[in-house]
Amino acid sequence: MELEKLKPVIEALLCSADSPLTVNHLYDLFTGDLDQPGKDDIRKVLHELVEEYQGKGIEIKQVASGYRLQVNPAYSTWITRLFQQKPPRYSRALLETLALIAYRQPVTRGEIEAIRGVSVSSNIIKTLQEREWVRTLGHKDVPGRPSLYGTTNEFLDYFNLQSLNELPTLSELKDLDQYHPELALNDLILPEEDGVESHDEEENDSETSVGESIEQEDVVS
Amino acid sequence: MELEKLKPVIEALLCSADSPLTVNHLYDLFTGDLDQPGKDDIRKVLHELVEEYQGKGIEIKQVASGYRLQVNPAYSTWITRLFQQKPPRYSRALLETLALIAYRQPVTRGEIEAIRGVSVSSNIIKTLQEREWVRTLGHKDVPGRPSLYGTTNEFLDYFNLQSLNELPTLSELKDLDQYHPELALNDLILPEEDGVESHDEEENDSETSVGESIEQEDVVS
Amino acid sequence: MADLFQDNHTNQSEMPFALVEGEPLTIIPQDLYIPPDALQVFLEAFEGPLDLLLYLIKRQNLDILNIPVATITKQYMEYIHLMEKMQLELAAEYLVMASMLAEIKSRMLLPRPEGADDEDDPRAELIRRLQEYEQYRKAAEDMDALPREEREIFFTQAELPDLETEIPEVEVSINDLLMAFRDVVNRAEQFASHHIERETLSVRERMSIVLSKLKSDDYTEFKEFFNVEEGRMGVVVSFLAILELVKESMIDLVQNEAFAPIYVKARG
Repeated sequence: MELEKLKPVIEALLCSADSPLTVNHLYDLFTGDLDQPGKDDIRKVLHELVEEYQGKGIEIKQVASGYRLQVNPAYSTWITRLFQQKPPRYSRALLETLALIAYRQPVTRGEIEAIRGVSVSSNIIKTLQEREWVRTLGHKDVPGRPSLYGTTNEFLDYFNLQSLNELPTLSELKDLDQYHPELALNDLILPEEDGVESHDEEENDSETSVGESIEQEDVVS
Repeated sequence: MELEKLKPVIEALLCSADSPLTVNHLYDLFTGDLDQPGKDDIRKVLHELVEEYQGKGIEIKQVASGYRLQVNPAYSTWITRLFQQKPPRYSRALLETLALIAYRQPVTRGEIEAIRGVSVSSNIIKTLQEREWVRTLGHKDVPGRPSLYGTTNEFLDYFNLQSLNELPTLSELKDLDQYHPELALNDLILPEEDGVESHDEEENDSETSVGESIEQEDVVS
Repeated sequence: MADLFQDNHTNQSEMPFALVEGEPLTIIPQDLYIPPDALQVFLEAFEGPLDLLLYLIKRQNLDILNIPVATITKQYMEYIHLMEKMQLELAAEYLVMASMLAEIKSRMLLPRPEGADDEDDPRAELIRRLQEYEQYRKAAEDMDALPREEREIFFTQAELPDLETEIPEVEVSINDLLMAFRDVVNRAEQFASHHIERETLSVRERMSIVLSKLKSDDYTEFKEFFNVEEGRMGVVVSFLAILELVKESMIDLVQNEAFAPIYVKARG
């Protein structure tokens, strides 16, 4: 099948499917056709379509379980008006648990609790599993054989991601020795002028601020 | 709002709505926006979109109740394949229940449960009866008067058997087990001309190939 | 308790504890009576002791690496007392943290040996935990900000052309059946293999045939179950089947007088 003939078919298929389609799945759908396209042809058309739709109201996006046609998130304001439905909100406890599973998988409940400093309710684990965002990968070989949790492709799909690599990077941990021990021992209260910076700025800075904070300290000492 | 900025928004709205949208409805969705577009702008954009999508896999069309996104019917062949459901598979529980009814008939549900060690869901019996593979032969004269199940002629026809005597015996199965490793090897050397086989197809192959192997066994023995 | 609310340099983006006419409140005005409910919501917003500590540290724009243990401990204890006063269910973790803070505080008072490195900083473990928790707290926020289905990501909904689809019937091979049977037999040890030898099967099959011929309220003549054309074996199998059915109390044999026809009736 010529690429120009193949393109609208794939377009129609992506639009009709109710879940993302992989190259293999698309390929299978042409089984039996005299001019069955090769997987490379399909890939080529998919890439062309992804490009063609850029900047339009709808886009073709590759997520963990394949390609899908979705509305460009830039226009979600109006779509929300159309549906007049409040999107679900997730509690901090759930999001923190999910983040720990996503970044530290495979991870046990005990490990999550150790980092969060509080117990994780069974409801949260249950909700995450029912949403099919989290699954048991196996059991840790320690007493009690606790479940090891990991995330699923459905999790990545939901958050519009292709792989775990696309998750926002974790902020870096700072070493204690970057601080002057003497200063650290004093109950230092920073001058109030500094207190103006907004919370956000500070958080965004935190990744890079390691260097800066050292400089500050140097100035003080 | 400039037309060029308006177009993707309307595109996004038409594509995500679950029913056709009228010019008035679209107009209302911009209520509150500083640069709310006029109805004429919306009409103009709609006409442009209808033209842009002509001949593509998906089309924007005007129907009686407004504008909507629809899949180009020219490609229904492939869409049909997308929804062509793979033959579902029966659960282990169902197959074991059927096997016990076939080999131990007339048999009650309680007896099946005693052998399987787990309860048999009513759904399984119902499915087997709807398939017309199993029927109630009578009732056992014990407390509760449980139904006695047996297989039907349809069951024999489906499995291509003249009578229940032709059901393979366990001793035949032992022979089969001995030959199975070789057969499994043969399965691997299946010609790959299509190179297509998806995982599913492979699974189907293995099922039928075992069936064939029984015939082979007969020939051999 | 007093200095808790005197904090004037509270961060703007801090979690609001209440909404007043749509405006988020992050600082509790001193001159205002705080309804206990609102305070409760505020206190319940913490995700545990580490979260509360981070809040106290951030509120003063301090760096985690440089926790003024004495001050923070004092403030932490004030919150704990407040929570107890509000009769909030205080998770045990909060109390564990309180004792950890007290311990660190007392160790900080001790003179530190010459050449002590950071390993010996009594706060090291706490700082490590705070940092690690903050890392994931931030990660959770970032994740929450990702465009996601149901909020920013919507799918296209197109009208599909009329399609003719059918659900194919489930396919089962005779081998599936045999395998299933083998599995279940293997599981049930009491079910010896000789039960399903060919002969037995014939009897079992015949039992089914006999039963299916019977209607529960009708009497069927005994001889109807025998077909001479089947030969000796067939007759024997039918006879065994009927005997087996009688034994298993599935049928009754009825004979009114000697040499009268024997009738077979399904039980019950």
